[in-house]
Amino acid sequence: MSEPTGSDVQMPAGTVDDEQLRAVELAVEAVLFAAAEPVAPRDLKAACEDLGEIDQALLERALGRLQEHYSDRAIELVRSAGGYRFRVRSRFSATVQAAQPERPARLSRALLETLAIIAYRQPVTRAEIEAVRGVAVSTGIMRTLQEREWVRVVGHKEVPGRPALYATTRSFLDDLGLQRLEELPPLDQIRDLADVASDAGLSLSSPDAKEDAGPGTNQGLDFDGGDADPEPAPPTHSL
Amino acid sequence: MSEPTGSDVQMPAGTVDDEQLRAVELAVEAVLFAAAEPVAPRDLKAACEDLGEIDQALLERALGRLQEHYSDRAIELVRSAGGYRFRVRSRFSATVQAAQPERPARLSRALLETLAIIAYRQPVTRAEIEAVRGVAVSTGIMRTLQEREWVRVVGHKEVPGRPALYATTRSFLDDLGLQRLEELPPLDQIRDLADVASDAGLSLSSPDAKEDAGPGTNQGLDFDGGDADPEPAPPTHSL
Amino acid sequence: MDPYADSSDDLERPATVETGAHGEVLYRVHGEPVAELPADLYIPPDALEVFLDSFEGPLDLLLYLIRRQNLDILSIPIAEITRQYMGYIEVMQALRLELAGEYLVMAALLAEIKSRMLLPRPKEAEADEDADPRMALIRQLQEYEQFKIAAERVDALPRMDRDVFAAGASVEALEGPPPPGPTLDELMEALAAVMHRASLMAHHHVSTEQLSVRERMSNILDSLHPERFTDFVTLLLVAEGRQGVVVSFLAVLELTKAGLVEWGQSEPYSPIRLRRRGAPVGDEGGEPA
Repeated sequence: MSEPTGSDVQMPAGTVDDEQLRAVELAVEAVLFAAAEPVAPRDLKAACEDLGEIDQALLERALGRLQEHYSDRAIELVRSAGGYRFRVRSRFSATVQAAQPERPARLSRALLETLAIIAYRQPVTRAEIEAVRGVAVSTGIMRTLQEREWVRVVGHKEVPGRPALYATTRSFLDDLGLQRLEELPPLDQIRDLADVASDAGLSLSSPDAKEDAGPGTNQGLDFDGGDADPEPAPPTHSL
Repeated sequence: MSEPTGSDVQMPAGTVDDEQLRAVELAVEAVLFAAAEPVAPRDLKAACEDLGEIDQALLERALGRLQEHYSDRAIELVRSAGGYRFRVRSRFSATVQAAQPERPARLSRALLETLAIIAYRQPVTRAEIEAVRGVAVSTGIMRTLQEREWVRVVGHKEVPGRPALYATTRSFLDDLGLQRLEELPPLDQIRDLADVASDAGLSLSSPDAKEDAGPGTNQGLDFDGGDADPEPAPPTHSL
Repeated sequence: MDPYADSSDDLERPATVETGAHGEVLYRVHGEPVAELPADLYIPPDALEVFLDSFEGPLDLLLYLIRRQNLDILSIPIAEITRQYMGYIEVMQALRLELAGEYLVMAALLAEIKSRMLLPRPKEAEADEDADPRMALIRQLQEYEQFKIAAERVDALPRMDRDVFAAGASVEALEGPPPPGPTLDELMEALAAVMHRASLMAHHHVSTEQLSVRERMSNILDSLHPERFTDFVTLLLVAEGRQGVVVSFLAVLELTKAGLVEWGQSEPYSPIRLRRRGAPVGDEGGEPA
């Protein structure tokens, strides 16, 4: 019945035997459904050890077949930072919510702002977060973020007191269905300060200064000389 | 394995419109995959409310089709006392295990906290656990606790959505070497443990845990019906 | 969505504000309710109410003041904004609301900027950005707003367990070495950690007595049937002695209080019976498989 044959892919005869492919597909399926978290490709391969030599290509074909098989179902195979997982298609979210209406609590604005600063500025110290927000960051918020495994300490800044440096985790990305930090919505641009001055009619600098607010000034004031843009993942982003 | 039938049953033409059947099948599929425990038929029906009148026969046909669809896959639709659920077929147990080769030597803290709260607060809903912990409890954890047979569903709270009520099991006590729940240390003793730890500058939870150790600070985990966090507490806390 | 509609974890809740029966906020000064707020302060009462729970700090309040007038951050009329900001602070203080120190620091900063702007600037300083005392503040405001917006966007992303749901299946007991069990120590430590986090210990005493009630609650709930009534008396096991009966009785009361059981009596003086509220968990009830 439902089984996709994989016949759409032209394989040189005998390269991969179809039975093996099918076995890998089912093994991967079992592992993905059993896992509570996304599964990394290497763990998927490990699960198929008994099925013979599994190379990347074979694994990908098996994943492709799974994706195909579930293409008209209520769930889908997706990839995020931590690897692959099955998830309920978003058009069924309301149905699922109706069946379990205990809504997760809303996140407070204080927590979200703190999280955003960590996500876009990482690695960052608590003092730096406070400098941006203009208020103290409560211990409870930092703890909740870590408890939730969205944020962790990746090191300590080599300044007096060696404050902890915070960064977001892989589960943070997984929970948002993202593969990489760059997939976060971009930060709004901040207009150049020269711009500020001339707009304010203060003529602190020459009138044409505002033109160079251009391409170079992407997102982000540059705080400690680090990149303010979302892109660079912290080096230690392992799991 | 257990029942569903249905799909092989000949239906008088036009009795059930095929599109509706298909919609019910997918809605049920979504709900079952998202649930942490078996889902009772009436809850499945409730989840399909938007799809028109769903009678028992229609539900069973949808379940039958699901069972059929998964008949050659790595998972199966099974029925137990609590209702329906998807389960990884037992012949894939070894595979599933191979994917998590380093089985953690210790239980995660999130799991232990959840288990401890269930032990002391039972019968308790997931929302209530979350209110105490201050963070979400993942479906994976609830599923794991039930798979290990430390926790089970003893009923449903009669509030909208009928959330499951969790309690600990006999084997939980067995694994701890206890006869009765009341052999667990009383809470005030645990409080002392927390106090001692914080006095000693140790942290039981996170690196900066000691900052708000202060007893007497409000907002506490309230066993008597208050909020444990900034968000509104579930409607009917008891005891 | 109203960005100010959410509550803050950080702001102190002022002791002098209460929520009335209809959800309105009542202000009190020296114990007297304040019916009207001082007139010429540019503070609509609803704005004050917003202030009470929703600003994330002085930057947030300033942004609010600026945005409320459709002003660009880049061209803040510092004197006017300062006046308004001070107005809020004064009212807060008049109402003896506890203000986070940051608000006062900002007030001082604004006052300083204002006074510096009144002074003639030395000509050579004009080339220097720092010459405009507003610059640092504007920069800070822009940066804060940038992250404030980013926070809203991050919150709007579909999130696991809120908007999207993982699809999983259960697994029966796995072969191989048994998984670790919980140890009593681990369990206690975990609980202590939660309690710690929640600062729950305030006035809480749950004795083993109550724990036995909890356990009994689970057991009774499990033994009750949603459709058939069970004779109440059969739940009280005389064999357990007086204490056992008391525990069962308390458990039933707790279950009743929690709305988990319902009572029935076919006629006066007939046996009191009870059943689990709601329909069966499974169709045939009974033990989980």
